[in-house]
Amino acid sequence: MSDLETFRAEARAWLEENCPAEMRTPAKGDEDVCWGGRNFVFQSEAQKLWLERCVAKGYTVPDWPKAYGGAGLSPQETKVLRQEMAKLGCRSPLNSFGIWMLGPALLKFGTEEQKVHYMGQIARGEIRWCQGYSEPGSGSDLVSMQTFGEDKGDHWVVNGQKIWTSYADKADWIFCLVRTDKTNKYQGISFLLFDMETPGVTTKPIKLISGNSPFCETFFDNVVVPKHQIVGELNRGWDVAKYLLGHEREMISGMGGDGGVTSIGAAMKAVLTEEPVLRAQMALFDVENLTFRAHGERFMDEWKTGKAHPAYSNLMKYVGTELNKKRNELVMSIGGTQALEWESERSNGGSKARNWLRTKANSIEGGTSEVMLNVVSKRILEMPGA
Amino acid sequence: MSDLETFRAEARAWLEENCPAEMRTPAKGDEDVCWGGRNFVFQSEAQKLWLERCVAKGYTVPDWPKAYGGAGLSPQETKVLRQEMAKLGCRSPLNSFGIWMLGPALLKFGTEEQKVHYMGQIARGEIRWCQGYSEPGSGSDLVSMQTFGEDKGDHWVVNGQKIWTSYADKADWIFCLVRTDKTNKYQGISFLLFDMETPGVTTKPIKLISGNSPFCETFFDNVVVPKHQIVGELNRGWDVAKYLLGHEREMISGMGGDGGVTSIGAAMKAVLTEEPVLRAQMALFDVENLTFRAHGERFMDEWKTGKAHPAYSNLMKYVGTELNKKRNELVMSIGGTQALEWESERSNGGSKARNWLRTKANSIEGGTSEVMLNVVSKRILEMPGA
Amino acid sequence: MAMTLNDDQNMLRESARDFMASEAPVTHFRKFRDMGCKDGFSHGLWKQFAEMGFTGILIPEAEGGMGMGQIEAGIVLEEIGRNLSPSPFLTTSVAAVEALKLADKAMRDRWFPGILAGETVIGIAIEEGVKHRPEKIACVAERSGNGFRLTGQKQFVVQGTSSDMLIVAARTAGAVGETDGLTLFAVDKDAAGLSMEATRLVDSAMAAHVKLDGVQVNADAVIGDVDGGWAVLSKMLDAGRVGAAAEMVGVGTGAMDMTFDYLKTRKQFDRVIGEFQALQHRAAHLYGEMEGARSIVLKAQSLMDEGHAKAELYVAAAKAKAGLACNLAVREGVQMHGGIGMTDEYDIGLYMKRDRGLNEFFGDAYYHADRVATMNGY
Amino acid sequence: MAMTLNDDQNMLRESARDFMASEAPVTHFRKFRDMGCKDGFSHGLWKQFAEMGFTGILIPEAEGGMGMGQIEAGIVLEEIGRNLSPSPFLTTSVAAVEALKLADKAMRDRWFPGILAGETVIGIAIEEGVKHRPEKIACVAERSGNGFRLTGQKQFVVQGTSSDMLIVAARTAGAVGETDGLTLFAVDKDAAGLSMEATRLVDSAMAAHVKLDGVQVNADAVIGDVDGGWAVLSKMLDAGRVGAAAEMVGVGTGAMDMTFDYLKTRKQFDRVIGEFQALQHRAAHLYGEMEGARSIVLKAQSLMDEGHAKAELYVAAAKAKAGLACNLAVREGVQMHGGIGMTDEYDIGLYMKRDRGLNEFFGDAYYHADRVATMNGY
Repeated sequence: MSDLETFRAEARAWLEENCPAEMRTPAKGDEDVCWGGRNFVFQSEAQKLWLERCVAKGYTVPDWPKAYGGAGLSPQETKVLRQEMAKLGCRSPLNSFGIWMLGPALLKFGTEEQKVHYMGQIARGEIRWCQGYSEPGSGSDLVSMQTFGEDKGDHWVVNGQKIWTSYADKADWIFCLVRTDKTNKYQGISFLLFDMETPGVTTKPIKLISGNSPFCETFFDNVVVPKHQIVGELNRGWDVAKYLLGHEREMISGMGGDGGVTSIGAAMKAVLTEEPVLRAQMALFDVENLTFRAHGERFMDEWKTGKAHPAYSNLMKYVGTELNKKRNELVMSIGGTQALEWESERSNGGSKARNWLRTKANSIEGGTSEVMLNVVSKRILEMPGA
Repeated sequence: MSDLETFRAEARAWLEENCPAEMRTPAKGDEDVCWGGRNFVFQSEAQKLWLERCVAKGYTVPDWPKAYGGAGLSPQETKVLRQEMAKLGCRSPLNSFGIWMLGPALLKFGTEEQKVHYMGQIARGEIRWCQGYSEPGSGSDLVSMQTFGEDKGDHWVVNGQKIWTSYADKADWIFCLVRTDKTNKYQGISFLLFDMETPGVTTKPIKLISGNSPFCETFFDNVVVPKHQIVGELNRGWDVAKYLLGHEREMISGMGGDGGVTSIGAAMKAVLTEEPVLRAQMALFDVENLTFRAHGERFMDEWKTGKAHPAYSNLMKYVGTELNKKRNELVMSIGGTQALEWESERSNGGSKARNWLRTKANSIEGGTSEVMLNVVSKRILEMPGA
Repeated sequence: MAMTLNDDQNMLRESARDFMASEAPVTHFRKFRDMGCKDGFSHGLWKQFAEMGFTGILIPEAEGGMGMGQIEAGIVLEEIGRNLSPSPFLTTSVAAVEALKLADKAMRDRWFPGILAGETVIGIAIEEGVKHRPEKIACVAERSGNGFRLTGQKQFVVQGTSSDMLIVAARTAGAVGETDGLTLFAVDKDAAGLSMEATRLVDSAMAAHVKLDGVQVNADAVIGDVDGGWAVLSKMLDAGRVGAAAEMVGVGTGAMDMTFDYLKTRKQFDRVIGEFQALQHRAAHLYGEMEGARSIVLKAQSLMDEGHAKAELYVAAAKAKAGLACNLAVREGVQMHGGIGMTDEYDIGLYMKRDRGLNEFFGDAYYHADRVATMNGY
Repeated sequence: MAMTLNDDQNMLRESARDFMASEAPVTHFRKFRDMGCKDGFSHGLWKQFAEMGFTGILIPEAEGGMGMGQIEAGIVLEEIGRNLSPSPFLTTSVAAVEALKLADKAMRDRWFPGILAGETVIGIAIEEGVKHRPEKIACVAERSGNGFRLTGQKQFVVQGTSSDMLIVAARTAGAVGETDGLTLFAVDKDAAGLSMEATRLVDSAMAAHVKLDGVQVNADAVIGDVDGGWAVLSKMLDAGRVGAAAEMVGVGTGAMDMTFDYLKTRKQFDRVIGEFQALQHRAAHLYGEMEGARSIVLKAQSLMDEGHAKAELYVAAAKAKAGLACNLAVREGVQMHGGIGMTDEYDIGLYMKRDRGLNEFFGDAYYHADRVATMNGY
């Protein structure tokens, strides 16, 4: 047996012994997701137990080094662990922007002390993070941000406003882009970390067209941030942010579909048989969907071997998010009048309609389709002009 | 009976008496079209007779004033005449860029002498005209043209090159944009008329992807043009050209379809029944085609009553030409392998394929789709920017 | 007919535009939405509609209405669409009135006065599945006593629970899939055996799921002829379709205008975003689509008003085109607004929701494109 | 399998790229077109293909070929597409070879040597109508003597009159529309009763209309099993389809690269037109479409090479997607080139013509999208 197969057997055995039965059922909705953090209320004893056991084993962040709370697994081992978890239907023990975004940035840009401290907290699910990038006046044009940190010797005093801060009202800490030099547009931004309980921080949820409020406006009124709470160099926060945006883009482009190649048409055969023109749209969509899956596979293989253009993830983000919007338009069309329902139990609280509306943000958040096309055109195709 | 109905009866009677039977059958191809001019060879006695009778009656240009060779009909009468000609299947007695383009420009910008002379020649089919606008370096950007007419007192000496001159190799005279002032981009162009037999004028046909050569490159080498052969004021030729381009655009936008609302689908039912996705494309095309017909009708009604925006013809040109390209893509798809044939009698000399390729020029000639969208955006929607 | 509005029609447009903008703008819609109104519209506004003469716009003058046609109804609907004004106008004053115009005098006398007064609301109970397929009606009406006994279910009855009467299509003969054998009935909301469950839709309109559990109606409840309901149904549906298309012209134009205004003010990268050529071209293309939709809708309305044989074809094309164009307008609208377009606070998202409801109403663009193909002979 | 080319495949690409660019670039195509060549390709070039080993790329090593798979054949086809190199490669070395690999040894020994030597050309005689519909084959093969008598007609037999042998699909049993009962035959070009009429296509390829007027063939002319020809046919068609898709990736990429170069040099309004954002966005979108097409084609090829159960689904999707993307590339190419794009002198129009032929070959994008739907269960 190869080392990897040995690992597979061990992982399988560990999961079977340690993952509570209740945690092997599909999550019913957002409320079943474990986000951790100071104020998180576990939905069940099983949810708590599952998190604790994974934390002890390093399995909340299996590919992070052991020193920072991970299990130190190789990429191959991590993939095997995920496969075994999927086979058993294990829920994710912990969801977190700390895991997905801040962690990778700290690993690349953080000091050893920061890694041990913050990544450890993330791995243990102790601190829930949010991200402070966009501002009302700077959406696509991120570097035009105005939130300013005034240098006061051993600390900054931050004033300004962020928008589109995911779950800011539930987060414990924020990683935040703050202007620390007004004279330099790009190299005048720093990447700061601070506690959302710091005096002067307030949040206000934004209600979306889907009826949900996953985002907030976040206000900073003379917020004191000690100088050691910076990641990377002073005024070079844009490097950290760009690195993170790449990660975010990959995450979002992964949404361009159902995570697989299964057609939604088969389940809707009864409707489609009677609607030949709609069926044709679905058929053409399936061609695009199969294409995007193959494209994603090829991109990942090229990315891993260093053959992909650095800006290629922008293309995938564009294609994937536009496809996902199209998919949801079709889901609504095929769902017909039932998909219009907004609150009924029959419609699972309007889940089709709300998901459809939610997908409209895909091509805006993490860089609009327009910005993606600009980047592809300039950086990959090398089209002339500013 | 109203005056118009009286006119209808008279016109009908005249047509029945004067239009030869042979001229009431559909034209089989380009060779059946009467273009007139010095070198035109009539295909038949009937073709010649039909032209002569129409010339005598003023019916080659029924809505032009009698003084300039027309019949002086009102717009309503002209419409009625066209309807009656269509009912009897009468061919057009005379096709000519003189009728469609130069005539209207002369009517608006010409001197009385020019009107009598040139419009009369056009009406009688004596002179065949071509248009010299585009140059190799100035396609969409017409005003960047370089062809220059040097002032020599009572004449200009013209040097330069035109491209896309329709049937220049068959035309007797040209109406031509020539730079007469190098210091003023827009107000330094004049609208000149001259004989293609003038020493120094040479033409070279351009072979198109359709295999046909309706256009030429036209070269001017010290061509002498007397000063009285200018239309409009010196250096204000751009006004004349713009006026003409509007006419051309309307003509071309009229091509966006079959001149009617008949679906091409019915004749192709056998194929479409077996090809559900292709049938769906055809169905969606028919929706667009019916829409464009209604749109054109509304535009004409608003144009006539002065309610249409002056730049609206640019929108119609864009929509109509894009639609016509789509139509021909569908014709090719439905025609399948037979439509691919290029020379065979079975395929009427590859007429489907050649027509399809020809339509690709629709969205380029007379202003590209891109330029049309620029104009709509700037002038109708009043979007900001240069 | 000329494809331009005449003076009377332009006057009507002015007055409808002023009325909706002042009495039922988007803030009015928000108010009723946010209070969770069980009707989804204001009865007070419906009364005001009546005062303006709108509720009886299609009712013959001899019966107290304005005796106008689809063009005029469409003028009102476009302003409704532009302002997202919530009302029973489309179902009651357009679809139901067109059906009732084919009913006998007693029936008309029973319902027209309430409609004219803005007191009556009528629901259209046609749909039985999630997609529009009127020939597939399975709801049964058996002969029983002096009349009929109706058994079956209906869905997507807009404003159903607010209605005083439902127009119910049921099968008195023939098999599912046949157009012969259908009959339309006027069923009182209080009829025994009739039950409704209201459900809120994505655009905050209320729709009812209806159960007909042996509902007894008299013979005089029949609208039109027994077994010959398809003729009435077709007329009613086409009026509803071209009306929905007109409302979508309003929704799409409203969304488009709002978006163009935004393009002219929002700055990014130190430029007003309307300066970016890629957005300019998309804007110009969208404008062309909406203008096309406006044209085909006007054409379909005028052919219906003329009673032209091709009206059905053009109505199908108009519903399809208006649906496609309006859908493009709201999608481009949300995308071009960027992040704020996703917020409930901005109006553009409300247009997207309304578009979805209207697109589905009486057959979506794909359904009608299919009908165009069939009517065109393939 | 990883979705990247391995070192051997990259080497093959290099050599195919160099070979086509130097031996069969667009000027080569023009030369044979302009001379009105009755074959539509150069026999000399076909010999050179053989010297490179290309003609036997799919023939097993044991039988003298390179024993490679669809990925490798596709690498050659992409370069053929990029250079519009005219050759019988797709029909003979890809489609026909895949069919012959399922034939008995005698048949393989009869034809493989000539293919390997670049001396033999094989035509595929499947189509009977203007659209691809292989299950509708009506051409009849009756038992007769020691073999069969073939009667019927075939269309769109590419390089038919230049072929030494035609692979003819005919019905030995079953009714039109059934997949059972078909049989594939190797019919010699000189067979009595076989007549062909050559016709030039829009892309200057030659295709034949074939008449089979009681053509007698022996029992050993059968490729695969009698009545079981669908299996051979499917394999042959899928190889031809994924091959055409690979060639379209080449055609589309060639057209796209040429267009992007043009955008970077052509000036209008005092600016290089590639600076205009509207064109930039369309260029970036096109690039994404072509990259997607490249990916699905590679996926389909590797599934075919693995003998994966889903290969048929992916081949259909790949033919459809490559067709849509390549078609977009040539349409955008001609439009962005403006007037000169319409001239015979510039190459972009040649790409548009070639795209049209390849799109139609063995089923267009709409046909294959329909098959994707069917295979996906609706």
